[in-house]
Amino acid sequence: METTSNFLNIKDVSTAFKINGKYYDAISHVNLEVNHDEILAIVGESGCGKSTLATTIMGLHNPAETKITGTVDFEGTDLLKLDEKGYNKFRGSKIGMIFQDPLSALNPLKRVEAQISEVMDYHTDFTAEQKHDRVMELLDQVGIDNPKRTARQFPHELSGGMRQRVIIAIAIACKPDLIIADEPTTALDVTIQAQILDVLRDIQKENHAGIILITHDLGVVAETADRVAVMYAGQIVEEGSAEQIFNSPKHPYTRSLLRSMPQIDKQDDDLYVIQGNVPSLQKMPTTGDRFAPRTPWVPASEHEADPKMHDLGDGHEVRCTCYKNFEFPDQQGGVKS
Amino acid sequence: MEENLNKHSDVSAADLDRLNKEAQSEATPAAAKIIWDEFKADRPAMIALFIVVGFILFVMIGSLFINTPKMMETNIMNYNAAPGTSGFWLGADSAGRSIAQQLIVGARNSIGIAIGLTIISSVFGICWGLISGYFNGYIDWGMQRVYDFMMMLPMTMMIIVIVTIIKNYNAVTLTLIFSIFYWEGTSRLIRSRTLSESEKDYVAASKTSGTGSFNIIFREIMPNISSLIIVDTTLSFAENIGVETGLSYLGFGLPIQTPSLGTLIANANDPNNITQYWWTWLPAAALIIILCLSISYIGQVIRRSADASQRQGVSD
Amino acid sequence: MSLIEIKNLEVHYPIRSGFWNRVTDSVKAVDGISFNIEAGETYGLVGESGSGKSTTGKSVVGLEKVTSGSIMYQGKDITKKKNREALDYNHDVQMIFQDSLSSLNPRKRIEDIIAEPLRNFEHLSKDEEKLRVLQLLDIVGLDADALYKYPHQFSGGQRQRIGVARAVATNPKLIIADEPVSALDLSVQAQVLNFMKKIQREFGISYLFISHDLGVVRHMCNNIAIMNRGRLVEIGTRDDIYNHPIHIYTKRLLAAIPETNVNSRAEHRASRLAVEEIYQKQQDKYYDKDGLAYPLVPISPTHSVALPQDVAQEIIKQEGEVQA
Amino acid sequence: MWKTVLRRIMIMIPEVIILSLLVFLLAKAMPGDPFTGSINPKADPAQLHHLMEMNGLYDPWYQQYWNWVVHLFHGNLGNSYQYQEPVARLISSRAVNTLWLALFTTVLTYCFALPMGMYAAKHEGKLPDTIIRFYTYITYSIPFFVILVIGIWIFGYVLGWFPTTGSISSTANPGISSAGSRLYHILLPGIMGALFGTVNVVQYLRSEVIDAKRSDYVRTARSKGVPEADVYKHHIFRNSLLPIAAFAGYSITGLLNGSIFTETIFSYPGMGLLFINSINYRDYTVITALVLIYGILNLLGTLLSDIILSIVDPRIRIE
Repeated sequence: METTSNFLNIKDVSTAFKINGKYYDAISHVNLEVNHDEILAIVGESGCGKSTLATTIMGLHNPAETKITGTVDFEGTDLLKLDEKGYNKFRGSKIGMIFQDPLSALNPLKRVEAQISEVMDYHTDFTAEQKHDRVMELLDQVGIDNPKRTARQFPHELSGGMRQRVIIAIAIACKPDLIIADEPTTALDVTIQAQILDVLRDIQKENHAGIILITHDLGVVAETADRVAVMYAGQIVEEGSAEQIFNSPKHPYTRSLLRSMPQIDKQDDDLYVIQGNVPSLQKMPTTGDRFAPRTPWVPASEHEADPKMHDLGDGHEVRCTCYKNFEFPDQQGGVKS
Repeated sequence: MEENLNKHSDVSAADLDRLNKEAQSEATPAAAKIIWDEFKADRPAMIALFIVVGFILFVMIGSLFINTPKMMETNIMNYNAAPGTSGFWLGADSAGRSIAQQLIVGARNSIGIAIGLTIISSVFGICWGLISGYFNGYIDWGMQRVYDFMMMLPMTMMIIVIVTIIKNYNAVTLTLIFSIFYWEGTSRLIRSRTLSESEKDYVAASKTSGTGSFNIIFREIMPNISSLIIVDTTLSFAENIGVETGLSYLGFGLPIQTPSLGTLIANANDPNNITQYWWTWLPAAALIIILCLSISYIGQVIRRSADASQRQGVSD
Repeated sequence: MSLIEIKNLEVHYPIRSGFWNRVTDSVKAVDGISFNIEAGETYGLVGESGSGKSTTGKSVVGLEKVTSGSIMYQGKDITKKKNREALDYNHDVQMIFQDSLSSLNPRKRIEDIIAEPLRNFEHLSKDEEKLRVLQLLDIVGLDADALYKYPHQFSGGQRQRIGVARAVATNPKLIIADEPVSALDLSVQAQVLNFMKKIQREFGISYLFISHDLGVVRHMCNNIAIMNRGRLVEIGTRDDIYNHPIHIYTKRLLAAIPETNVNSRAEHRASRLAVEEIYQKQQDKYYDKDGLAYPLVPISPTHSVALPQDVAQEIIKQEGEVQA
Repeated sequence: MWKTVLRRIMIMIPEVIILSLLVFLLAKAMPGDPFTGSINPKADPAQLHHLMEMNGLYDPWYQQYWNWVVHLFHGNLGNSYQYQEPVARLISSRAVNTLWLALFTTVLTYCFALPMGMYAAKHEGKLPDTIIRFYTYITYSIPFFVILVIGIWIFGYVLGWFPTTGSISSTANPGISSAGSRLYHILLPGIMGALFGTVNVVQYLRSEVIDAKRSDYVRTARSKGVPEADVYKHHIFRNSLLPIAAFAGYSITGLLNGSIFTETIFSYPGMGLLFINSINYRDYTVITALVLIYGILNLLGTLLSDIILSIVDPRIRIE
């Protein structure tokens, strides 16, 4: 990983949505780096802001209803300062995006070939013939058996897995440096999910691209990601390599999440339940540790007033000091490690 | 079985009252209150509501004091009397009959028929749509064929032909004749919503809870499309005023001796009336416009508040 | 005698075409499956989308018109509506749905939602009924103030618990749980699963647990059936299925579950690709000429697999050799 | 696709049969008999009786119906006693006028509606959208015939910009000036009809475009780097306009219904006015023929819409 250079630097990015005339932060002060040749997974539960981060990088928010601050430095350009026209030079060519629902993400009235070659219409000066060849090449690359036939079909004629492959083909058509995959396998069966993740990994190797993989599925993260950022309530609470996050998780939220998964060796025990609920956007606390209300047995003195990320070495970072003495309560309500 | 439940729950009969009170203090307002709040917040909507309700009351009560046969007597002396002359503050028509009085009685007749038509056709259309949408299969197939056939019939022509055939008809039979042809729009709307509601799991849950089809249709599904029903009924009320007045205008609505807003506007068919004696028809036209705009506006406000309460639902 | 016995169940959806709207073909959503659910157990039904697992669940609870076959409960075939009514079948067999928002009527208060089965099957006084609803809310960990609220005022996990409360209201013997947690976040999923287990312990309820998530199924179920294109490919105990899978489809499903063990991801991937290769190559061995699974044959008292007897034995032998 | 169309046509057949039966029975129920007024009123009752018998009017009703249908298939719709000419010829001369008016109205409707609907949706919530929505609210609420009466009063009588009766000026010479005169006569009713008819198209198109704007495939297009103008052109408008094409067929019903009012108010000699006149003169061979024709036209309209829809939408086209 030392040889790679990072090309995407997200610094202090906050995105606020307008609700009844007031702005509320959906993500606040996010710092992230993405390198060539790596898969960075952003993991968190629904409402934690992980998808908002993706759409912020892509500039897909309606400017009338959102307020974005910070910088997104992509290969020397601050994307957030670009106008619509400038942004379009990056979208589709240098940054590709893969969406969650493969059916609705494709135009139902256009053939597959037209939808893939549309990217090239705006970012290359290929002739019609070159575009056609590239479409065939792409469909083959994403593992479609009969590219000729598929290219002529409409989205509704394809299965869910096939559609997602087409979306990936669109995203990688111009060999982007960065691919943002927003829950790419959530709508798919496990066997298809495995295949799609394989395709993603192969593409990343082939194109030396960096991938931001957004998901709620810890299994997918563990199998695919090089580095992991855990998000809770709009903030990154822990960041590190996959090994660091899964083998020695530090933040109480990361540890709670891993603990609430069904375990093979404890199948007759109750599962661990995180108390309380994720605060809604309007009720988000502005100071203090946002996860603190859900670990009420931890004394307030353990938390920071304004939790910062702490470097634990080797790129492993964790928010707030409360991780140091964190222990889970046992069945009787006492505390054990 | 009860002991079984009691054993596993900390709630006992003693707690019932206290918990019930706690729950009541947390209760949420009903949909009717949300709609009323919307009206209170919207001044034009209040004005529209006031116009419609006030006007209906006015013509209903006012017409009681008017002797219709006497009013409809021809009096050549007052031929097209101008407004303000001979005690006709809205003038008189070519037969010397008071326009103001005809307006009141005519409006009552037109509104009465529109209300009757709205009630009959909406109730029929709603039931048809609910039943057709809920029972897919042969029942729906058969009902759809009937619907298709009704849609093919040229409505206005059919009504005119039937009115011509039936020798003696009055406001009630006329309303029934109209009703035969004006339930389709409602039924189509209700059916498509019922179809999508029937797909939802709460209907399946009701089935497995042992609730019968009749109750599922009218007590589970219908409340969920109630805002659609209210909006559609309001808007079809405005439309139905146009149905009766339109046919009366052509001369195939209410009998000649029964004034209607439509027959008054028909005075405009005479090239002399339309320009010189504008008071014979223009007030009736203006009345219809104001009435329809107001009712339609009320419908829009209800739709907006229904949307708002639904939006509230998903924002959680 | 088992609590419920499903025998040769078939659910076909007719495809109508032509002018007369005649049945010209049919989709075989469920194509002849048999299994039994014992009292007090959680029976897992696993399959991918379109495998017919939900249709099976709906047939068992009486929501689906069954084409042929039988579902025996208390000695009666409840695929017939008459028998369901005579038994008050849904008093004993209830359902939990996947989408908690859509399964609760948005226009009804929680009290009326939970009381619906009570009103239809048990005729209680107003106070008795209210007390029962409060107790049920208590059992699924909700406060009394939920009584007069509407479904949209709750979070997904809370709504799913309300669904559980409604399902257990009549103290049923069997609950069909159709993907009860697949729409929920991890931490909320744990909560709902815990409540389901707790209720089972206390009331002795059986579950037919339908899911595509093999991790959750392993946590919840004693016996498991794997479904593929309307047919069962393998049934057995949790140990049979997870530790000694025979059918290639089962193996493929198991191999595809992502593992949280980061250290062995390379090996896991390699073994998955190996299974995938066998799956692609040996289609004709594991499936009949129409691409469908064979009938189940028992290979141990608890374990059956959808293969011809000789093929099954051969595979077991091969596995033994590899392990030795 | 042809299978679908064929199937639709097959379903139409029983509908047409029931319609013809219904029309026939209505005609039978109408007061008077077909010879009242067509022959000398002082004619001998015995002679009338003989005439009725000759024409099979004492046959059982199904026999009469069968004869009527056979005549229909030979294009024989009977004679109009009021105009003393074959109904088929009478109607076809009037149908031309109705057709021109309907065509003109339809073209104008789409000319008004498409830009309005797309513009309102694109600038959703802004001032032009509010104005367009206010306009649709007005035209939606007020009954059509009231708008027509007000229109003819202001533009026909008070301002005198347009003719108030007829389809062509009596002084117009054949050729260019006759065509001009025809256009001049349909201008006001056409514009009024179009202003009224746009409502449905505008509302439908507006909500389609707004839905499309928020759809996932449009987000995909944006993430491809497609410029906003092209996103609208290639994705949003294209996808929203296709279902609109199917509206053309359905709008036939509305146009035909409206033609009765338009033609009466503007004294425009088309099928609608002919119908009202025939009703007033109890000219029932004409009436039955017109009801039948309008019914079949309605049916063809729905068929047309279905066909258009199945052509433009691949989800229906490929079964």
